[in-house]
Amino acid sequence: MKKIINQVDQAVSEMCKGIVAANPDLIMDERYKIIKRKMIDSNKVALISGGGSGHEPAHAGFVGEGMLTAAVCGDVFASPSTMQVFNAIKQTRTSKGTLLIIKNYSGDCMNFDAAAEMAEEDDIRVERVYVNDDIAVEDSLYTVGRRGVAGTLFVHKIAGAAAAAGKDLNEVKRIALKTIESVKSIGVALTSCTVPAKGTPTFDLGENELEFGVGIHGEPGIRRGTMCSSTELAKEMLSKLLSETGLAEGDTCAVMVNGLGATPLMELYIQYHDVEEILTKVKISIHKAFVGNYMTSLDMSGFSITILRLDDELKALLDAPADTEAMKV
Amino acid sequence: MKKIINQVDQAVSEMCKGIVAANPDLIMDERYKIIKRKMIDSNKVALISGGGSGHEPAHAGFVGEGMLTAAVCGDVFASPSTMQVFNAIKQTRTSKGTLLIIKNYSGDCMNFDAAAEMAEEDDIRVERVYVNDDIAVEDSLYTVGRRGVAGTLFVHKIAGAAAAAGKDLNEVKRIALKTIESVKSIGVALTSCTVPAKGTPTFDLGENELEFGVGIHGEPGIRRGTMCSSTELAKEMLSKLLSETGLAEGDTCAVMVNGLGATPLMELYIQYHDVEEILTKVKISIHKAFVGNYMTSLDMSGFSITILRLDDELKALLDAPADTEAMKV
Amino acid sequence: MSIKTENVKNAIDRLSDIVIQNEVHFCQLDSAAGDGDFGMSLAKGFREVHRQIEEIDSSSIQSFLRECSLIISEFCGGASGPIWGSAFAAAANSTKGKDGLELREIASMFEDAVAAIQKRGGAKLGDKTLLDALIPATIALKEADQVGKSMREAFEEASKKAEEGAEATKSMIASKGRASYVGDRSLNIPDAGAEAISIILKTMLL
Amino acid sequence: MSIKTENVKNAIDRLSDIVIQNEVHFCQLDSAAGDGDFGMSLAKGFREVHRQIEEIDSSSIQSFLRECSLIISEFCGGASGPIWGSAFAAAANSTKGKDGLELREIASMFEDAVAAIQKRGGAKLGDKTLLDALIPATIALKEADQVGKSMREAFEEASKKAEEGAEATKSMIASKGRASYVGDRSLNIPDAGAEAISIILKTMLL
Ligand SMILES: Nc1ncnc2c1ncn2[C@@H]1O[C@H](COP(=O)(O)OP(=O)(O)O)[C@@H](O)[C@H]1O
Ligand SMILES: Nc1ncnc2c1ncn2[C@@H]1O[C@H](COP(=O)(O)OP(=O)(O)O)[C@@H](O)[C@H]1O
Ligand SMILES: [Mg+2]
Ligand SMILES: [Mg+2]
Ligand SMILES: [Mg+2]
Ligand SMILES: [Mg+2]
Repeated sequence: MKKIINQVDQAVSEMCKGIVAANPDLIMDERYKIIKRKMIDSNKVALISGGGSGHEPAHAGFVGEGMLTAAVCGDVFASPSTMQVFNAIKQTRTSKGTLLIIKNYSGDCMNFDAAAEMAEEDDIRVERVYVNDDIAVEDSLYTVGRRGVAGTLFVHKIAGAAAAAGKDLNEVKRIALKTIESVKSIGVALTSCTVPAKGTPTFDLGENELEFGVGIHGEPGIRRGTMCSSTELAKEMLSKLLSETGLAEGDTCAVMVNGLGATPLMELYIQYHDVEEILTKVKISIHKAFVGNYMTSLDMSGFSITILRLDDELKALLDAPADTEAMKV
Repeated sequence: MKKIINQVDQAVSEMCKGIVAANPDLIMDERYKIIKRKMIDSNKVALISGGGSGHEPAHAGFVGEGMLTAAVCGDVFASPSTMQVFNAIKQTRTSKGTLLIIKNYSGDCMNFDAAAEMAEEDDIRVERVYVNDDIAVEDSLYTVGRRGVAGTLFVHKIAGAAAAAGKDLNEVKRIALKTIESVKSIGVALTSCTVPAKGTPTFDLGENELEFGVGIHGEPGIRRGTMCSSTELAKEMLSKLLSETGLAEGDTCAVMVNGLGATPLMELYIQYHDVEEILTKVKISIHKAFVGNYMTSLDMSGFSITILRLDDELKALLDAPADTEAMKV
Repeated sequence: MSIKTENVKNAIDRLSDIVIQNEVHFCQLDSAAGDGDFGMSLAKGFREVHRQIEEIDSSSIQSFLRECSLIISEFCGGASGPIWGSAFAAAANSTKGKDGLELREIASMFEDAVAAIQKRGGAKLGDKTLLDALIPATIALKEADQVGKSMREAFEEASKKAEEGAEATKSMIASKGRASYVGDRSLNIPDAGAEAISIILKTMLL
Repeated sequence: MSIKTENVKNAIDRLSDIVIQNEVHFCQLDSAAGDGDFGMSLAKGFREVHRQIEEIDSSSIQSFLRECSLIISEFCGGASGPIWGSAFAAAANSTKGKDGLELREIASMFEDAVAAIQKRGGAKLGDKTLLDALIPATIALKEADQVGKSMREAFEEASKKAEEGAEATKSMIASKGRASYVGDRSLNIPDAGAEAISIILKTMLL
């Protein structure tokens, strides 16, 4: 393992300090690893997200004007604790209540749920939404449901715009839920990531292999395939995404081609070029595109495609201004 | 080699198409691989930069409001041709003339110079500046001088703000030169990059080695070292940078911690945390920090640190608004 | 035989030791189908319990367990924080107003902990979680009390049932937690949490 | 013996072939101390010359060479575009108004090309560039003319000098181009551009 770090067990905390040092609009609660806005508008719904670290810029990079109020940072790939989340809720309390945006993993759900219950005992109004955009994992009665991946950023952006517009908690929650229903993602890995505490890759991929449907924590995907061209990947991934989002000729969407951490921007733009050509061919119009590293998996090489079906309401909120370290609109 | 591409010889052109497809404010001249602003203000100095591809987001990602007017894209790590640059100058001609921002490599210098001479024959006023911020290579009478690396972004930003403010060509050039004099960089690689046309890494580094003073094209650095902590790297690199910039207690600077392509943001923020601690200790104040991928070297893992010494003039121009794909201020 | 606060405190300290000593082993158990952090997540919390054990308010069993639950909720990572934290919180509640616990009360303390875990995580028997060891163990405690067995005999029985329960998770497909994402691939691999329950109970008896 | 447009055209076509055939070899030469793209950069331009050769305006030697220089400037990558492009542009200028070239005129055409390369890139003899082969070759042509040698003899002499010049670059440290960044490490390795000049001249004579 070759990483630019100091002690492994200090990596997350030093990273958090680096983020706030680089961004004068943010402050950090060191004990609970909460990164939050310096100025919190007490008349707007507070939006809190977070999860395991290793997905940078998610989520701390999206704290700021028009997006999150705070992000709670767990250890690498591990949910933040109930106490961390509970304190984030308390520290960012506003008169309009708090919405928790949770990626659907059992650890995250349990910790955010427990924190919400504690906050309610303290008379803080808390609502929760669970993002489950990853279509790689089949939804079924027997599982905890689909994982939350890069589509979470669209929920941050759109719910963030709704909160910034002064909407009340129920309304912000309704809009967040609508975004969640409209967003689907799928990812592919060319290499594994290496968790610092472990020091060796989580899985092995041959020089000619890829893992299709991979998660953002190095979870195995749905199948191991052989390397193929960017165009072939775009085709396979989009065909799944289009059928899941139900997008058809004449519809409008937003697209995110998201790098998983070690993928050069050159390759992401080549992939986006393929995505754009295919969508143009089937006459689905792209209202806005995001190409870059948004929800990464440490040093994993690969990418995910996220498609967000848009109506006029979501479109307007997606276009509303945002000013954060990793997304400025 | 595992890359998300189609044919190797189409990679640059598909990437360029992807960039303009993702950004509605840009258009592309496909023949000459020029990426330029859709709306060019004919009363402002035109700023053109460019160079080999493989450094994304540089340079096309910095075309837009408050920064470049156009970027000319060469093949991977190869200067664009004279004709490409000449046509970029012609296509973005304004009443105030054109400034070429050139990274100091012989190929780039010769092509941009030749293009400038051709443009002057066509009565277009063209001035040139050469960025040479990389302190790894010793400056001497016997070499072509130091290389241009990530510091180039500060020249784009600051000269771009001067041009946007309506200053004339001489003034924009003066400001660009002042920025070049004030900016120094140094990089370190943890892995080599792999040039698509070659398909294998340019150099080999052992599991415990790093290359100190590496260039952005996989050129060897000044010494091969053993892996060490983020803090140790920050110390060594900053001591060189501070003596070269002549920064001392009470001075102000801007800092860029730039990923070389495959380095996770987590590690860049950890490094920035170290940089910030050291500068704070020696009482040099950081006016603005940039942490992310700005001037990459394909899929190389590693980073560079850039320090820009600031006076009031540069500070104001650095803070002026910019709205490009890869830098928004 | 009645268990006093001091006994509870000793038991929890012993439990903490076992968790800390098994950190690497528990991680390995979680690697096969989960994400390999279970040992670390659990140890992080119990290391803190161990460190603070002398400062924890032990004026009553309830307050002692309640403070343990807060430490676990703060320091345990991942799913383990809320699972073990809510179990300890429920256990604390269960001992309200008692300054000693008979086997009957210990059995219902376990029942309350199981109910809290189920409420928190929504898992049931057969979902391939630690409940597949903890529920049989709890039932064993209760039955042992009903037939008048000793505390020691009751826990021997519980340990045996936990071991069988953990073993049985091998033939289950995980439907909760990270292991649920790998589908069939979790077959033939025991659940890390269930194995941990079994190991903890067995080691406590030594 | 006077060289006509048709001969120039044939020579350039042959030159293009040689460059294309040596693409990989020239890249390898550039790998040792440079960035390994020299063969590709050069071949990209000359492949285009070869492709367009029948469409190029060959009404005069000047116009033919001028159009070649434009193609080279557009399609050759890296440093090679401006170096070879300016050489061809100067060569074109040198033949202005001439419909045939004697050895004397060919020698001064080479001199003009050398001057243009020096003006463009600022390199001089000993800087470990293609000039270290091209300048001795040019001097050889001039001297051959002065002593009344034949065209063939003159180019044989030039080829020999180019080979010696290329060989001599091994003991130089590069101070221009990418190879200059590696400092001492360029020692014992010949310059790719100089080697290319030597190979081209030698092969043309076959
Ligand atoms: N919903 C749940 N209910 C009960 N136990 C669970 C649940 N989800 C996971 N577990 C238990 O937690 C263990 C994993 O814990 P840990 O590795 O800390 O969590 P994570 O899945 O967040 O990495 C599993 O082996 C299982 O026994
Ligand atoms: N300033 C210069 N003057 C003359 N020739 C040069 C100069 N710089 C480089 N060269 C020649 O060009 C060759 C390299 O060409 P090429 O690989 O295309 O350029 P780059 O350095 O841009 O990769 C060198 O081997 C050398 O002979
Ligand atoms: Mg985990
Ligand atoms: Mg080159
Ligand atoms: Mg786990
Ligand atoms: Mg070269």
